[in-house]
Amino acid sequence: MEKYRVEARVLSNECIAKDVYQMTLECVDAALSAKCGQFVNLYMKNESLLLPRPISICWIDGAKLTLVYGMVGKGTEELSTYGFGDLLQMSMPRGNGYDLEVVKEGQSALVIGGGIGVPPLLELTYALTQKGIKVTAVIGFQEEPFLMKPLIKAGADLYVATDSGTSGFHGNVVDLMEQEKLTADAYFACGPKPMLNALTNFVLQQKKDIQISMEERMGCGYGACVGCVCTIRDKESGLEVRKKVCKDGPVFWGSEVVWDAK
Amino acid sequence: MEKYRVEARVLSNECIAKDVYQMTLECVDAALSAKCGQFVNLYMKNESLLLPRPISICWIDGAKLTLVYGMVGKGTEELSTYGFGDLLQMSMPRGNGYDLEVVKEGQSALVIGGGIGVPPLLELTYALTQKGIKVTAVIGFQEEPFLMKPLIKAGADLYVATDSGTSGFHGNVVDLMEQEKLTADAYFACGPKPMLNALTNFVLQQKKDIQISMEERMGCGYGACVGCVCTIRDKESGLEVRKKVCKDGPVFWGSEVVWDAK
Amino acid sequence: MQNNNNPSNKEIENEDLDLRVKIAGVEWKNPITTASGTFSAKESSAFYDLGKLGAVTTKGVSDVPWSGNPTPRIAETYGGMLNAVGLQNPGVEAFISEEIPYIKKYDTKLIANVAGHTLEEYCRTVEKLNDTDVDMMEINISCPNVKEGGIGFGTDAKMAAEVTKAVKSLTKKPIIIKLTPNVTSISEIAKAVEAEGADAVSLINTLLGMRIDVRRGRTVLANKTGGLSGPSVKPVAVRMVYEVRKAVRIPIIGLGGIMTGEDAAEFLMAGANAVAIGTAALINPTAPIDILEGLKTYMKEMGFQNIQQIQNAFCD
Amino acid sequence: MQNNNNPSNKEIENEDLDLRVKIAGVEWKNPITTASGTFSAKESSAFYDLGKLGAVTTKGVSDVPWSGNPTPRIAETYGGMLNAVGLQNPGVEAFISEEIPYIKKYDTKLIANVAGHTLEEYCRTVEKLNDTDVDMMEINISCPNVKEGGIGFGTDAKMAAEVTKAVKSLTKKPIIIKLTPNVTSISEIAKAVEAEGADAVSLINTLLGMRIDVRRGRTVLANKTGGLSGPSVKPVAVRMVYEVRKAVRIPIIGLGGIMTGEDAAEFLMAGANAVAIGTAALINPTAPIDILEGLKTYMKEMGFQNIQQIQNAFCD
Ligand SMILES: Cc1cc2nc3c(=O)[nH]c(=O)nc-3n(C[C@H](O)[C@H](O)[C@H](O)COP(=O)(O)OP(=O)(O)OC[C@H]3O[C@@H](n4cnc5c(N)ncnc54)[C@H](O)[C@@H]3O)c2cc1C
Ligand SMILES: Cc1cc2nc3c(=O)[nH]c(=O)nc-3n(C[C@H](O)[C@H](O)[C@H](O)COP(=O)(O)OP(=O)(O)OC[C@H]3O[C@@H](n4cnc5c(N)ncnc54)[C@H](O)[C@@H]3O)c2cc1C
Ligand SMILES: Cc1cc2nc3c(=O)[nH]c(=O)nc-3n(C[C@H](O)[C@H](O)[C@H](O)COP(=O)(O)O)c2cc1C
Ligand SMILES: Cc1cc2nc3c(=O)[nH]c(=O)nc-3n(C[C@H](O)[C@H](O)[C@H](O)COP(=O)(O)O)c2cc1C
Ligand code: FES
Ligand code: FES
Repeated sequence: MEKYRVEARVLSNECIAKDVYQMTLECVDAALSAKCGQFVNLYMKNESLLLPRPISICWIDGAKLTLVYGMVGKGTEELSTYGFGDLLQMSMPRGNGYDLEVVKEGQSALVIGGGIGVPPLLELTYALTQKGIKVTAVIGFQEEPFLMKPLIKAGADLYVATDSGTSGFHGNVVDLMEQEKLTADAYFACGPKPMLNALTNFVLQQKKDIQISMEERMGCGYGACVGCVCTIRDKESGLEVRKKVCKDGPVFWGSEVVWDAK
Repeated sequence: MEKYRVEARVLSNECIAKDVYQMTLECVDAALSAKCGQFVNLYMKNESLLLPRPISICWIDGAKLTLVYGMVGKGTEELSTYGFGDLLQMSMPRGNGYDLEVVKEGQSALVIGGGIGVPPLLELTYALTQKGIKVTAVIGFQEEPFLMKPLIKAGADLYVATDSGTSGFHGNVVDLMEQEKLTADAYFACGPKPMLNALTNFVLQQKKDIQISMEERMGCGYGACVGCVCTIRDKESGLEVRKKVCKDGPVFWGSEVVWDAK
Repeated sequence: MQNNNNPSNKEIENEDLDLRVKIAGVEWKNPITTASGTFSAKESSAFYDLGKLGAVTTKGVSDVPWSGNPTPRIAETYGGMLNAVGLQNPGVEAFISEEIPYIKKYDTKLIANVAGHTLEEYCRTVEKLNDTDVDMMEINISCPNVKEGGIGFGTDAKMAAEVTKAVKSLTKKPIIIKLTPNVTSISEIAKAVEAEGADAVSLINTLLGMRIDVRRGRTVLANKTGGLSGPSVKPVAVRMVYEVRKAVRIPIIGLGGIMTGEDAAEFLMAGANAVAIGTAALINPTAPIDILEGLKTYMKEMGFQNIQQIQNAFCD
Repeated sequence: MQNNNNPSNKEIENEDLDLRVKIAGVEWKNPITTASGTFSAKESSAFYDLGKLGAVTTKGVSDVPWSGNPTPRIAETYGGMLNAVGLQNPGVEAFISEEIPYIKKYDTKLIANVAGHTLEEYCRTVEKLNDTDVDMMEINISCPNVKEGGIGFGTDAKMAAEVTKAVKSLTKKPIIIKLTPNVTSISEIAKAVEAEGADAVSLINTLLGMRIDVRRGRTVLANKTGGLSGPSVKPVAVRMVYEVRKAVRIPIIGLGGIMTGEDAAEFLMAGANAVAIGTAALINPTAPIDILEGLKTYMKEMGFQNIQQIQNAFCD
């Protein structure tokens, strides 16, 4: 039988930007099985918050997992109060990660992230560079960037955009890519839906495809409730089907996603 | 305006008997206004537990309050996890305490407690002995006694009964009082309803009255919801009225309580 | 959506906020009142100035004193509570001589909540309140805790209409009918009472619930069943306000699980004209004014200057 | 109350426990099943052996594939959740070819939950399931998330009776009618379906609710309203089981917010013959078997050796 819930011990939990926290957890089972692009479901101690919070895996290091999350509501507010030694309930890593088989040694990859979609790019960058792939990371924020140094350390060539123009390029990641004429053999992204949509259109125009990590409100996070669907057009049959983000995703091919599905 | 909620800091919280904990809190405002026989409402961090937990004040020491509670459900289970430095939300001391004006220096008092009704007797004993009153404490438990030493330290002559007979007198407090022919000028008690009922009958037979602290399920704990009533026969009019345990009590005269009220 | 109602983009100050609402011709200084049964003028006024609220709604009062149900009357549930107080109250005479003058010292509107077992009992109480300083009356046809009373009127559109008609014929004071959620179609009941002249409706009263102590093999409440309230019921209450808003034109006082200023805004968006704070005030006596402050903060952050703007900002 | 059913006072071992129940002639090895829509044979069986459960109840299935509602379909509420999945399902043919054989590998009973917009749709699906290995069918006349369907049948005693009658005439398999709590009198509906031959009833389905995101001025669910489930609704569910138990003689499958073994016992005391685990299983896939273990622990501590003893221990 597969294991679902595990206990994790907080090793550190610090604020790395306004309302953004980086938490490192010790949990051998989860860390050993984790892949880049997967997520974990975190359970709240305040049981009035019934549902687990899905958070992407940002970094895997032996028995340790690092998560980076934005404080946006009661659940992530609770998370922000945890400190060294606290125990928390978590699911094993869930979903399919990014498919790294699409690129080979010597090829290049563009990894693109927006806001709180940036964290999963870190492990992704590391995994790609480990394979001998040249990684360029393009990350966009409203105002305050984060994870820049770790991305560079993981081996990425880094481009930063902010909506406010306070750091890096003044504008969004697609504009930045256009201006800098950034291209690669493979594309990977994570971020808000509108960004992923624009990005997919941009990449498809270049006759390439892109792996994007989708976000959706979840009930169970393991495929039982059919709450988290995303409409996908089957390449062969052309039929639209609703697939589960938690189980069939969260990573899908941009070309498959039906953006205007009702 | 009166203050209602205050923050308290946990100084210690330790197990003193099976499933019984003693917690000392630092909270100047609450401690300075507290009187023996009052209680505080404790708020849970797990917000699925909506209502505050009423716990009697066991000991007052400057800016510190000590509570002793039994772990009987989810709320007290949460309390048992607190440790040094934890902050908790609490109400200011509530209810009317015991009336100590009924005894004078040189007189004697019997304070009688059962199980988790023993804790409030500690501050009561101290307050009485401070007034120069001779205190005899009679405490009963199912199996494992607690707070014996503190009661002796506070100046009480101590008698202990257990249902199991494992310590002290084998039987209940009323039997013990009967056997030892314990009497006094004033009587005070706290414990389960059947004990208080038997005790009241016993004391009334001796043409004395007794101050008893009643327990009832509470909604608000401050007199707004009329949830926690106890039926009281008005001495003058003879009429039965339902009084609020949280506001008009928790201490009532045994002679006033209508035990078989519907 | 932020600041879309504040084109100048100037920071909104407290004095720019206009929280007034008019409920059935009565102007409240803000849309917050207390929920009947969770407020006691004497106890609550120890902790805050009642004059800060738009209105206060008192505990259900009946023509003669009622002693209520046996204890236990309260049970906690997951994210909520059950109560079976059973409308214990000292009767309308005591209410008139003690409660009304006490509250009238404060600059707020007074809503008297009226309970009854029979049509005649409702009518007697309303008549007695007619010549008092009460500003509005709320007729509780929805208490699940009293046998043969209250809820029977609330679950049947015809009976609800009948009570409304009878009461309206006895008084010129604005009449609010308090509706129960324990029905198949709350909007049908709302329409029926509107048709008979109800000046406003308030909803929801409590959901009928029960809890069994499985270690003792008996219900926790002596009355067996009780009324469920608190944040756990809020989604049902919001949905019902939304449904009733589509069905009637009279003002709606929304309640059920409001714990924060944003919860209050949620009811306003769903279609309420004012809101009442119940269980939250049991947990914290100052909840009504804390929620009022929370609502103001929310308005400032969102750029709303009055209550209407909150309501309009809901894209249905 | 402890040990009162175990006069010998000998410690009860697992092998002394007899958890079997008979629901409409079908014997379950224990009174635990899954709640429709919160269980997926493929996903759930990764985490526990389905053969440990008394029965499994599958997601609502319709005569043709349904694509369900747009997203967001899920919203968290205080102590509960709203869902508006809208019965997305691949249709009864896919169910027959894939789901049934998959589940039939396990030693458990299979309850197929049937959805429909019209009487004819229910009938077509039931007919198609007739010659399969399904052990029982549960007719969902109570889904609040599908327009013109489901709940319309569940809120009207006549229509509920009509569906029951039609379905019963088509199949010999035991028919469970799943009731909605969104009604004035659930026992009236239960009586109506019993009169037309329903072999059992299950209750409750979800309470209709709504949540508004006040920062965005729109409902959290794309479908606007959704079904409320989880521990916050348990008191309503227990009360309804208790009411229905007094009204009908057929077995009751109780559900609504069961999170622990003692919650399951609470439904059994209220009058249920078996229980279903819904939202708890979304939060933790192994909840059904964890709750089964919890029930066993409770029974041992209380000295109960079979399910009947739990039911009898309730002093109404
Ligand atoms: C696959 C996946 C991976 C994610 N990875 C990250 C990450 O690495 N870092 C990060 O900061 N955030 C991530 N998110 C978003 C994160 O789950 C939400 O920000 C978080 O659940 C908010 O919880 P809250 O209690 O603070 O907010 P609230 O708004 O109070 O939450 C209420 C409910 O809505 C859900 N919810 C709220 N926002 C979202 C959202 N954006 N997506 C899905 N559910 C939501 C919550 O889980 C909860 O059930 C991810 C989401 C998904 C689906
Ligand atoms: C005035 C007063 C003083 C008290 N003083 C003490 C004390 O000093 N030490 C101590 O151990 N206990 C005391 N109690 C009892 C204590 O309040 C309960 O044991 C406690 O609330 C149980 O909470 P729980 O969440 O663990 O139990 P649960 O059973 O899970 O609680 C569920 C609900 O029932 C209420 N409840 C449960 N048991 C009782 C009870 N016996 N009386 C009132 N409400 C109850 C809880 O407050 C909560 O709302 C006192 C009660 C009252 C009314
Ligand atoms: C302890 C208690 C007593 C109540 N008494 C009354 C009452 O006398 N009259 C009435 O109309 N409603 C009464 N109610 C219902 C509340 O006014 C309100 O409708 C309900 O609690 C839902 O709101 P809430 O979730 O904010 O508490 C009572 C509720 C509680 C909790
Ligand atoms: C995500 C989700 C999907 C559901 N789908 C169905 C369904 O297809 N058919 C049905 O009869 N009930 C469905 N229900 C209702 C549940 O079976 C159950 O009646 C309800 O959730 C109450 O139980 P709970 O509180 O244990 O979840 C669904 C509930 C949820 C949460
Ligand atoms: S969240 Fe339940 S299927 Fe994805
Ligand atoms: S608990 Fe509300 S009046 Fe006492």
